[in-house]
Amino acid sequence: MNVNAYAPRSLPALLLAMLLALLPLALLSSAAGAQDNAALRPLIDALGQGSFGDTEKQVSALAATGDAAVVPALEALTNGDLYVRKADKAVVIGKRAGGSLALTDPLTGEALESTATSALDKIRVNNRLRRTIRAALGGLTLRAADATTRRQAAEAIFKAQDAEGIEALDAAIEAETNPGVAKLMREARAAAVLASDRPTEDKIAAIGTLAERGDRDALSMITAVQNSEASDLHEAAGAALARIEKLQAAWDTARNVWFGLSLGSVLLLAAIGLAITFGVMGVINMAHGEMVMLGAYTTFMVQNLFRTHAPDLFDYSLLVALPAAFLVAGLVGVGIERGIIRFLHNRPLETLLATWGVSLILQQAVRSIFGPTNQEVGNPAFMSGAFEIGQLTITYNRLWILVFALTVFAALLIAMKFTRFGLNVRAVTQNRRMAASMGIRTPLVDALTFGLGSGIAGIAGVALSQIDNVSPNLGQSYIIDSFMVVVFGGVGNLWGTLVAAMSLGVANKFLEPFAGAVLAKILVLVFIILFIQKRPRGLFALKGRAVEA
Amino acid sequence: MTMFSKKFFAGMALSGLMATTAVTGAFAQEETIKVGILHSLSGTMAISETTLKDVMLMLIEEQNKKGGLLGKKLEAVVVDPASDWPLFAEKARELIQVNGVSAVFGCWTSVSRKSVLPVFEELNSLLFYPVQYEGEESQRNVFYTGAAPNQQAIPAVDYLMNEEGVERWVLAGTDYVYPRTTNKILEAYLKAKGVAEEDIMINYTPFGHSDWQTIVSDIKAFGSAGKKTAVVSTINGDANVPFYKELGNAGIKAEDIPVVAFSVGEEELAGLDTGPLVGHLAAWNYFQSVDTPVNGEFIEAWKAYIGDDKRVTNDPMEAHYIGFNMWVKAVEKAGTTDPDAVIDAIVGVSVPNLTGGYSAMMPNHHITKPVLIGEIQEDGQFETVWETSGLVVGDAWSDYLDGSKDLIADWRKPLNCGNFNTATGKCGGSGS
Amino acid sequence: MTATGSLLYLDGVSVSFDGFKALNNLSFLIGRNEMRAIIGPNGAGKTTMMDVITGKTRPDTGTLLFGEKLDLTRHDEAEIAGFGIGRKFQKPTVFESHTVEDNIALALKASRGPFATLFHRREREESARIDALLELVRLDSRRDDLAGDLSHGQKQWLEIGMLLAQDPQLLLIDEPAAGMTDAETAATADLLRDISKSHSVVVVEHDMTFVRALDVKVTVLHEGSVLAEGSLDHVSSDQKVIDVYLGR
Amino acid sequence: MMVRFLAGGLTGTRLAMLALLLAAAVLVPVLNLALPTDHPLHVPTYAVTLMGKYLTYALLALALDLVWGYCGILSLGHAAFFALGGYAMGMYLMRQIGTRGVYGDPVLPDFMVFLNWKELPWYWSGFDAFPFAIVMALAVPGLLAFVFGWFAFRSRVTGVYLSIITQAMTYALLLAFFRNDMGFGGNNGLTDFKDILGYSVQSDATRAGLFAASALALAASLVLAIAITGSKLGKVLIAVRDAESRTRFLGYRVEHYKLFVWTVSAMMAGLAGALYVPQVGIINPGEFAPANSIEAVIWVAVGGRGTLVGPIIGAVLVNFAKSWFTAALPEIWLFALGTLFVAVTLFLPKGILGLAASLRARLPKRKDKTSPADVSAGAPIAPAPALARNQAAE
Repeated sequence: MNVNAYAPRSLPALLLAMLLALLPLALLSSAAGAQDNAALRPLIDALGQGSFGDTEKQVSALAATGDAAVVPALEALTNGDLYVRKADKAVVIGKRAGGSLALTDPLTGEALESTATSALDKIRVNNRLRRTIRAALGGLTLRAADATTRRQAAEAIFKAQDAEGIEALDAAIEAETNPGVAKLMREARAAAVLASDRPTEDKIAAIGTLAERGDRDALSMITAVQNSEASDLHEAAGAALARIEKLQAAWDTARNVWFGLSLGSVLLLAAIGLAITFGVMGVINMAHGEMVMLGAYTTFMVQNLFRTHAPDLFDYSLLVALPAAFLVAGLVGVGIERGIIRFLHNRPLETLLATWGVSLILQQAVRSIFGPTNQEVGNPAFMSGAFEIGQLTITYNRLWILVFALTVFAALLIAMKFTRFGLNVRAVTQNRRMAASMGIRTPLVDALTFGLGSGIAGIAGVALSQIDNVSPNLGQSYIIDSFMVVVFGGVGNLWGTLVAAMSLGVANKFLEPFAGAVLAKILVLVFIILFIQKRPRGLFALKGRAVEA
Repeated sequence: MTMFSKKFFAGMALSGLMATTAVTGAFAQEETIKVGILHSLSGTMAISETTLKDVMLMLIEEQNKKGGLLGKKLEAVVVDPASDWPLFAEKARELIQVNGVSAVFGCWTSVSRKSVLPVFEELNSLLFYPVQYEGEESQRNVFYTGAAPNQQAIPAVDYLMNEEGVERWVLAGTDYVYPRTTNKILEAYLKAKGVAEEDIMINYTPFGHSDWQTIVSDIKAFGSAGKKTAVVSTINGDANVPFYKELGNAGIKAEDIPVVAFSVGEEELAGLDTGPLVGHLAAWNYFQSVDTPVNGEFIEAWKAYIGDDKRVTNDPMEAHYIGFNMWVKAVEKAGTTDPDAVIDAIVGVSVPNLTGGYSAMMPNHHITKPVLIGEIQEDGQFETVWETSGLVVGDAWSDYLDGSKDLIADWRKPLNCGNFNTATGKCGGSGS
Repeated sequence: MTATGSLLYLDGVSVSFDGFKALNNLSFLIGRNEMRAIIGPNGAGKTTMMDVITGKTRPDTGTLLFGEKLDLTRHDEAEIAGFGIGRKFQKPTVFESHTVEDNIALALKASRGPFATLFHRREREESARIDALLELVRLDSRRDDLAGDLSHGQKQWLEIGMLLAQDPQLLLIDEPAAGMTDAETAATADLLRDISKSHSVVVVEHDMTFVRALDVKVTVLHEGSVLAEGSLDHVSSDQKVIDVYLGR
Repeated sequence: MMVRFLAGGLTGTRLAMLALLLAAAVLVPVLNLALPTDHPLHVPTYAVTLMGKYLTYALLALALDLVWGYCGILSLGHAAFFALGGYAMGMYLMRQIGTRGVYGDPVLPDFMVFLNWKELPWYWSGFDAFPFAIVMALAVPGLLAFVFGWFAFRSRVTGVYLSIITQAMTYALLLAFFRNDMGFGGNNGLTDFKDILGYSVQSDATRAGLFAASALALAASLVLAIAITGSKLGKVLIAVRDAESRTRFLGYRVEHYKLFVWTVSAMMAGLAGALYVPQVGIINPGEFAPANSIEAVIWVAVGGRGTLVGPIIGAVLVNFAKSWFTAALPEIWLFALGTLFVAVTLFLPKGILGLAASLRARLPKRKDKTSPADVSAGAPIAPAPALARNQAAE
């Protein structure tokens, strides 16, 4: 890729090279028994002095000892938990506990007296330092007992792509028992071989190993070979590139499908409540977005209660937030129906006007109560982070939202199809007078149906609070998309809403890489307009005489 | 109501109704100096601007405690332009013509400023604009107390390049004029520094963009090309939360691909769990975490005023703090609130900023400021990791853009020009 | 069966909605100046048949000719109306916020283009024709009232008046007697018999007294096809008809 | 010709509105320009501009009433036509800036200089001529409406489906105009105008002139709307609104009628936009926001749908309320506005004019019969059954 590809490109890489060179020695010394803490202590204490550059040198020096005893100190440093005690300039690890810090000794791990924050100076880190530490930890932990640590170490070395590390890796591979980690180490070794001056056949083998890996890192490493002057490698590199690119194309498609489904699930969640209030009841419910917003704010309130009263149970806050949001939004919905909508039967267009007014009032109410700024809604642990399937990174929050959206959909479908209430709703919406004369209490059914739609919008708000702003404007950003989805799917058809949300999501995500985010959205809108020409009653239109009667 | 009834004429209900507004304004009999506050309290921008309205009310209240200005009390006139750009112009006109304010503190977005500019020019009043912006402007009636690109963007890039060894750049922004211009300047700057075309990726997204999956994945791909990569984000307000959430969840750590943002401050972070974002950066002229006595007082006063211990302070608030004090000082210097006199008096006025130094109003109506780079911390604050050694003078016209590198602004006599062309020696831009 | 001599000719017409066959190989013909009554139980396909003839619904298969030559399946409602087929709905449909007079005026045979109507000026003969029609449907006393204020029966009559105003060759009339008093029903039957002297008329009706009063050939529809055809006495003695319809 | 058309539709309310508009067109500029500022009858320039703006909104509302009130087409995208007209005028005004822009480029607007554009895009040519710009302000919205309507009405997209695709249209345009690559100034739009027809847009005389032009344009459009709705075509439109398929079975090509009134209405909205821009001094993509179209619908509903005069009153009143609330109750004005909308829906189902009509109906009748013309003018027609049907869930 560039001419420097063979030289260590940055300071961290250089340091890593140094460390790896020292590794055998370090292993030797640790085998001989832990170095005396007294020897390490000055090195640790020196971390507290000087600029970022000085700290960086100290980290290198610590790493150079190769003693695993320094690992806790380095980890604390990278997490911002390392402090200097003002009184004696000693470096300690501090964990926040109430107003003060619980201190431990960085080398021995024994607990020290806890101290007020004012008596301590935090040792500052920046990204560059964090990288140095990570590389250092990688070198120190390649033979660690814990497989996960070794895996991380191998990843760090892979990214560093350094020729000097080959011997250390060879030794580590020899000793490695976990096949997954061993594979990673071999890949790290292959990456290093490419950057070394080893013979051509070794490099061709390395290219093979990397092609096997087939991800973007491998792609960029092999591209660098392809662009280099080593013409004897070009053939192998070319073949490997072709292979990886083919693989990448397949993964790109998979990625777009996943992104699309994920976007679709958000659209589905946003729209599904509207599919009831608008689709089934025919209320042009402009306050729908505000119901979503109420759900999100309920989540915020519930989380606040958890934070103050039961911080340990924070991960369960969403479980409490779901019914709470359903109730809050649902009750507000029932209130709106009883207070306003019920006077507007047979005047559906005027519900637009009234609900628009309601939406203004709700927005301002939330703004007046909670303030106009974003509120923090936390992700519980199970919704944080990501995992990988092959080269597809799937974030947990998106996955859970997809699962959640489908669950809500299924539950709603069952409720409408197989329960007494669902039957009543369908009866009332199809023929109000007939239903009333058969003893169905239509006002109650109306109120409950609107409440159900609103409540579902509320629980959608719980989910959306995990990925978007929780602000008074939250609802406004979903209302148009929601109407598009319901109308595109065919008003009054729940399956239509599902298919519409998913297909619009996927279409958007397939267009985005080519057209960009803005144009993709415009194209999807134009598509909806054209599609409605073809099917003037949406995707899943009812056919037959009854429709236009 | 006598005046009112005199003004009311039958058949002209329209004008009659209008006159009520005019009259209510004229009724405040007490001799005060009026200060207009033109920040959106509803609509999309309320999220950022409401705080600025509150900080202005606090500053005015404090000034009144100190005895007001020129022996008179200050009176705040608050209106809500509702994030509606033409309404900004209407409300500005109302503040000046109907309420008779002496100066207006307001606007956030570039478009709102552009919308009111002609009004301030026509009615010859004063606007203090407190937000970082794209530059390429210097108007006689406007004082730019936020950062110009050279007070924010360029130092940030320098930092990443020199301190973090970044070689590959993603310039991601919302598609409007501030990101466009900033990215243009940065692109020219980076190229001048020898960065190759293929090492710069520019991406624009619509306002309020909430689905960042594709872009985050693209950034990840761009960053895996083997060179140290950073994202320079000019993503606007609302879109930031979902962007950072996606970034955090996708496992992009600051050590791998740092993101430096110019529109993300303490307020924006307040809506986020910053745990996964530690180490990402922002460039501003002020952080709440700056440890100076004057900042401590300011934060304390703010929390007391707003009655909420969790509220944060941010850069545009400091800009209003500076701007308001400059105006007060200039009025005292001129002995009148007359706009022309204040415009003449304010250049060269220097007031303490909150970071421990002094900021001065320059002849181009921009101010001097220090530039700070901060890393996001676990607690939603920034920790300064780098700062300029001295103050940086706000540059109205960028040195890195073709159209404006020859332009300077100087509102002192005899130049008295916002776009003086040093190449042609004429006032009036780069044209003939 | 050939189309020769017929005004309306249906052959093998089928329509289905989501698998339900509303019309199933329906064939019959109407001669010029013939009046025909069509009866059949609910769901027999009566209204769908009208929809097909007037272009609202396209048949899946089958031939549909008007005046021996014109293929109606290729045209839409407005064109078909222009050829001379008028339709009265089951539920009386008039322009409720227009006056009775305007209702007739809008239906009058005239150029139907937007620009023609924009610059339209009422001629004397039009006024005369409106007067005549209002008299015919006995609404001349209410000409300035809103159509929405008329009684159910009056709306039926107004709609028939609008049909006549179009001067069609064929009138399709869906349940004209519904909601009428006995006297009104009888008067309606008289009116229709009168009309049929110069027009072809297809009447769909449930009310057997009314059908008997019309005294014309009857076609019985069942499940989308013709079950029986002939005089009322003839069909009402048909065992099939008794089974599906009359007997119940 | 006109007189004949108007004869039926010129009711008292309408005559009063026309008279008021004509009087305002003359009086307001006079009271603004000729009287000294301290004169009790002096109308401040601030009020002139504000009223001028309201009148352009009123024109938009009138345009919307023509399609919604008389033809049952609920457009949730009418602001798009308004904005397009505004952009056409904005482009003219941009071209008039000449070398007075900050970069002093004689041809290119500032935003193009700053995006390094080297020459004017082709679609900007011609806009330096005022007549061309005015024609475009009518033709572009008209053409868009024609094309959009041609497809939508032919495909018989009705009711809420039509409403939502009009919303999709304006939303797509919003996103498109946000893009800086479009060459319309992106989010900032077009601003910093200097001259119109050689007169400074900031001078009092120009502002008064623009006010008069808005009042006259509104009056002329009202006359046109009265003529259209009073003609036989207008009756067909109401027929379409109330019973679309009945109209079709009478042989009317419903789609042609809809297309006609839809296009006329879009052009009216375009004209409103063109008058709006020089008075507010900026046009930007925010005008395409779906919320703006919804607000316009609300003006019509507040004033009284299907009455022509009602929407004018509604637009002025709601916007006056907004102007007043945002200054008097800046923190909580949305409560007031929201409550107003809810209250109007619940208590004034036929809008302000409907209220007036029902009050009048309670008074002893002057004549034996209300003339039909009075009916169409004073009392808005009962909620259109055809629409209700289309809207309801099927």
